[in-house]
Amino acid sequence: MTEPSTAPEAVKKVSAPPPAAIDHGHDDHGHEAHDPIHAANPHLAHHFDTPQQQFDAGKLGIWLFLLTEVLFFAGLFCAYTVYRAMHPEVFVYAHYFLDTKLGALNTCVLLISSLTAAWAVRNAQLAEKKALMLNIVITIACACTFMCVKYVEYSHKFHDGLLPGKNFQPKEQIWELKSFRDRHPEAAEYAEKLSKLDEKKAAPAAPAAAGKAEPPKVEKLERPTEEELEPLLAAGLVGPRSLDPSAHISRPRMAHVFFGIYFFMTGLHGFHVLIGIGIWIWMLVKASKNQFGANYFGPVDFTALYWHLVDLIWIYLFPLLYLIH
Amino acid sequence: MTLHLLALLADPKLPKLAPSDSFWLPADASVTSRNIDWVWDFMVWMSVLTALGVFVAIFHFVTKYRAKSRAANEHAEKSAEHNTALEITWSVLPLFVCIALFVWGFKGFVDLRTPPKDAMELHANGQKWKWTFDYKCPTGTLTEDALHVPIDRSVRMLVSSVDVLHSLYIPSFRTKMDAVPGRYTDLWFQATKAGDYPIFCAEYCGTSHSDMLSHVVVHPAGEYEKWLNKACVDADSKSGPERGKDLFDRQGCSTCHTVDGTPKIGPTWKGLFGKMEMMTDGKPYKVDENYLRESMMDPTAKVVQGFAPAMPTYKGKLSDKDIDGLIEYIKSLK
Amino acid sequence: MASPTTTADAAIPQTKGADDNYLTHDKGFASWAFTLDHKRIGVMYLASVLTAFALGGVFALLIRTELWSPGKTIMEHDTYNQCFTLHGAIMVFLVIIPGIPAALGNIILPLQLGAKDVAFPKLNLASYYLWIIGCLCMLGSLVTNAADTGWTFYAPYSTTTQTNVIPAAFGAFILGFSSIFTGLNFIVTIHKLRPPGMTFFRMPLFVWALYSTALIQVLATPVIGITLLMLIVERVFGLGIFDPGLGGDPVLFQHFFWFYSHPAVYIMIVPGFGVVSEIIPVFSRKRLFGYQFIAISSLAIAFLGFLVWGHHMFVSGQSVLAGTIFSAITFLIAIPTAIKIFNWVSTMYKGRIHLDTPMLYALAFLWVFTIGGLTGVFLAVMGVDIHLHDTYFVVAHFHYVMMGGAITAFLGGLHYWFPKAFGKMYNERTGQIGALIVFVGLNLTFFPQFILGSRGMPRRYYNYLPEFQGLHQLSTIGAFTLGIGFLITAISLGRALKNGKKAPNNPWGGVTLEWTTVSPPPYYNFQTPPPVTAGPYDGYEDLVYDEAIGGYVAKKA
Amino acid sequence: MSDDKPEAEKPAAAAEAAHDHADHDHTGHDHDHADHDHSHAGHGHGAAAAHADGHDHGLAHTTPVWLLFAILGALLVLTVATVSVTSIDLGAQGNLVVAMIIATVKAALVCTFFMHLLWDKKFHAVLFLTSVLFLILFLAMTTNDRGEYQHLVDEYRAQQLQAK
Repeated sequence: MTEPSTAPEAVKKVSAPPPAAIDHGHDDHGHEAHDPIHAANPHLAHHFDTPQQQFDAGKLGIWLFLLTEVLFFAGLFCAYTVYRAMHPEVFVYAHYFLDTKLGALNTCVLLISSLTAAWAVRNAQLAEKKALMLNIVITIACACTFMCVKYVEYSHKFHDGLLPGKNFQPKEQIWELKSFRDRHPEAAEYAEKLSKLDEKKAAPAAPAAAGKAEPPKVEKLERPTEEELEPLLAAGLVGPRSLDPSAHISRPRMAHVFFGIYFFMTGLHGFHVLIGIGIWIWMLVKASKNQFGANYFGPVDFTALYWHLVDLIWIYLFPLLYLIH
Repeated sequence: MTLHLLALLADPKLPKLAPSDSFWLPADASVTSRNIDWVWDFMVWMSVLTALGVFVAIFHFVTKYRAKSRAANEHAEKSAEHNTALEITWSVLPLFVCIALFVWGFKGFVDLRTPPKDAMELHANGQKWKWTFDYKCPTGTLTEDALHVPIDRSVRMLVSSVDVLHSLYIPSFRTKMDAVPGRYTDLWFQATKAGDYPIFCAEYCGTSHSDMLSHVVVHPAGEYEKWLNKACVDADSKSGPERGKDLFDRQGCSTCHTVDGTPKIGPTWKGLFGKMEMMTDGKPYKVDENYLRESMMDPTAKVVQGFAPAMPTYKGKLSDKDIDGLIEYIKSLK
Repeated sequence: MASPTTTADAAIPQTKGADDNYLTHDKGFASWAFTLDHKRIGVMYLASVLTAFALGGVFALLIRTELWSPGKTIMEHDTYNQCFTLHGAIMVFLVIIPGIPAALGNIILPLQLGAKDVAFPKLNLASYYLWIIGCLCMLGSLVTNAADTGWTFYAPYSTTTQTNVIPAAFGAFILGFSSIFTGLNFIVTIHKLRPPGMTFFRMPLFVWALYSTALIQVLATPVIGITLLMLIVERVFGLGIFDPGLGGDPVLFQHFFWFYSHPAVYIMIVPGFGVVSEIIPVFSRKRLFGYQFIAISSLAIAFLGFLVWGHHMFVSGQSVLAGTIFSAITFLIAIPTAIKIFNWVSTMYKGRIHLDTPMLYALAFLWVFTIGGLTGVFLAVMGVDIHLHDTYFVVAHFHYVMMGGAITAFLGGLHYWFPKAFGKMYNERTGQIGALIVFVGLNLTFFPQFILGSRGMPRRYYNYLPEFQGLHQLSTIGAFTLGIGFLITAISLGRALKNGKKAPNNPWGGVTLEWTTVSPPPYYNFQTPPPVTAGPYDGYEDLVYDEAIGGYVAKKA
Repeated sequence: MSDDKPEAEKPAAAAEAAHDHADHDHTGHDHDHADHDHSHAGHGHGAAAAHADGHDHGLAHTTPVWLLFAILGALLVLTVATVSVTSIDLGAQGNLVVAMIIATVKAALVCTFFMHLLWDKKFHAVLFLTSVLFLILFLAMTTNDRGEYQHLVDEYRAQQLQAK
């Protein structure tokens, strides 16, 4: 209320849940008489009595917010768990399309940014302006790197037709992937063979092709027995619920669900990273104005907590999505 | 629409609630209600007593302790803030009642969910907005839009749906089960009284949810088999357009299509054959045997413009003879 | 409890001028639109929620009118389906959930805590605007091709219907965040902004109730957020998680939905408990019986509320095992709820009862909630629920609880705090008449529905068997009675706003902190936090009624 | 009780006491404080005193830089570990379990040190664990139920395939 110059703070946040919006409810309307504590602490909002009270309130607030974030992701984790439990073969199938190296790279990038975020909090507490700004810049740089890697991954997936849900139309079949061929050469060969059968079967099934009223003769593909499917079973590509002679047998029936979950989880996470970048930039501006010190570093602390949560979620997403065995 | 409703009101098949002995519950016609009805009665009386107790206390306190006026500045009489005995009583008593109710409810539930081993099996299928029931005939499957069951015989219904959620609800049997697309659910009952009882759809399923009615006919001893034989023979004896007309009613085609020229959820069948129709993909297509066959097997392949792709597939539900019959029937509707 | 000491006149704040209060402190549109003052935000919420309530009410009347006769009365199938969907969605997401917490709570909570504001005023304003955005999304669905899924958005109907489900679902998603932020704000406010001396067990029960509610809001609402988002994505991209046509599982959607929506019924009713717990002692001039129990049981109910979601799914294809667990825990909730009712009734014993409008609403609440609660037990008994599920019995039950419980409590609270919030007295007579008509209308509307339901009338029916007509007509008459009751109440309060008598600081003789400041409160509520030395319902004897000002003042020593 | 009351001219002390109350109420168990009057005041002030001369810098604990780097090191090592363990076959669920254990250790490190939970109010840790608890509750009940009725889905599919 005593610093009309700090423009960003005066902005009324309407959307998004950035932690900094929680940090301190400054009241720009305040006209009441000043007491010494408020006079000495320009960042102390009128309805708090001490910086400690304000900081504690903000901290509790951000922790509550993190709690909502965990539960926000709960739905996706739940969908993941259910489908992984019921259709493990889908996950085995899909993970061949994911690049573990890029995933691991992103994990490291996020971990490093977590370090700099935590360090930035220390800098803010100790009023080390230069170090603080440097750490924030590194954090933002890491976040951008993360997003760039994500962009590369996504564009590959789009290119390969690995789209979520009903748009899932992979250009490459599993047996064409080197990662799969190397590990399960026999299964790859067998899957390829089956898929040829698939095509044969699919061709006459198109009703437009048949000219007469009598039913188009569909050559019924015998369901392969379990022994015949041995190589696919061994490779984990066939699960108890994946058999469907009418569909492409070389690809588990529910493969599209995985990519739905994959894009949803990583997309939502990426969205959080983007929000995080925005808040970090805001923190950078505040830091450049030398606003932080022992009595006022809440915003940096809360942003860092949010950032760590984003990291935490990735810590789980990485093995769940990229490291399927 | 008005016409349709009038037709519905005049429909002799509109189920009637059988007269009931109970004020609250519909007529009871099944052994499965044995664990339900008396618990219901118990709860009604328990609730009436509890509610009366609370209401009398409120009324009594309000009249007895009513303040004269604010200006009189009366103070509340001294009274205990706690009364351990009282509090324990009113905590423990409901606890016991609740435990009892849970146990009884659980018994009823398990009873309703556990069909006897020797139960005969019937399939019920929900689709917007019609129930169909499958019976096994020597010649194949007979699909009817009413449920026929023998008296005093356990029947297990395997319920499913081809489009959205429905719920098979037979009030007189005190049972209900959602029809979930993509899976089975099941329920069972054993009818105890011959008669005709309504079936409702209890899970909201769209436009004509409230018209998704059917009825269950409980046949007296020995009658069920006779009915089934006759129905099988009747259905199978028909062929050509006659068979198609029959299926039009039984298979639920009539919920979306008309034969009088008015469009409903889907195009009318009148004059359909041989017409050029504009499809949603922007291409015209002539309605011929192939198109009709495809529409029954893979309904979303070509959808006529102006209609939603709402039709379920009839793959596996119609025999070749059935399909031919339907096509003949459509051809006959000039 | 500590020895009763007067708190009523402990800290009448000094104000700049005699007339300076939060309503007059600043003027102009911007001073409201950008206000960070909790009371103004509360007032804006109040106005918005009441408007939404009127809209939802119109839909209710349309539905009831349509049901006057079987078949078409005034509208077509599809219109009817859209009407009940919007009625449900508006009433749940726009009215009842934000009703008591965001509207009344925002105005009263900081006052009851002797605080200057909520912990995060900006977030508070943000959550109000989120409400507005959510509301606009819902209206967007309404004016285009309104969703016809029912407020529950069950898949796969919601993923396949041709109506505009996405704006409605997105609206509910946004409203979820509004609710989360309100809850978060309240928890921090209650933890960090209590005045010296106010321990948790000296907090008024309204605060306790809001605290429990806020915990649910924070813990459960994110799940509905992600569920609705998944639904939207499912519709757009055909994800295949819920839609069986794509390999998904519709029962999974119900798990997701009820994980939030069952706790959400406690978001709706627990604040009502809080309001009633405030009104009954004040109008009985007597300390609340079993204060600690009521306080703790709010928390207990909030927690247990998370463990029972599956009781909405006894016939949906859920496994017997899950059904059994959920049913057992459901009964556990019944007990603290029953005890609360006994405690409220006992509070009146040997009290000195004043039957002003708020108390009439509180008594109506006791009546209606007793019926609503008891019929809830019917639905918890699994075997019986199979018969009753998705019938009018369920409709009647939750209207008794939501409409009869939450809305009655809301109106009671509104009348109770109206003098404090707006500094005006309403006409007691019209207030009482409104309360009575609402009470009669409520029972007339919803009691016949119990009978309809138990006789087998399924819910969400546009058409029905002619046998059911009599009870439906009774219900429709009740609905219009209810409408008249609300109209009278609205006129009564509207007139009071315009030319009501000036309200005294403490018209009812309350001893919680909001009554220690002036009516309407000054901009910053309290100059210094008023110290608290006694329980929240101690000290009625230390107040005397002063006829000259029409309110209570501290007894002269 | 009266000595607990702060003087009006010392708002800071008042607030300190007030919020210490708040925290105390909560981190302790509420029902322990049925007779809260006296024990409270004592605790409140005690905590306030500890706060002032503790190891905190300003409003909260400051984490030493070496510790931050040590944690990062541990996290990176664990990342390498979790990637390399994937190539070893540990049975159907073995790999998943190991991966989840490693992820949880990593998460715990981040929470404890990077997120300051070690030095922070215990209530925040309780809150966070609560969210995880509810997540698990949600997952467990839903997945369990899904598994229970899976056979009905399989039965239906088998029948559908037969019909084709």
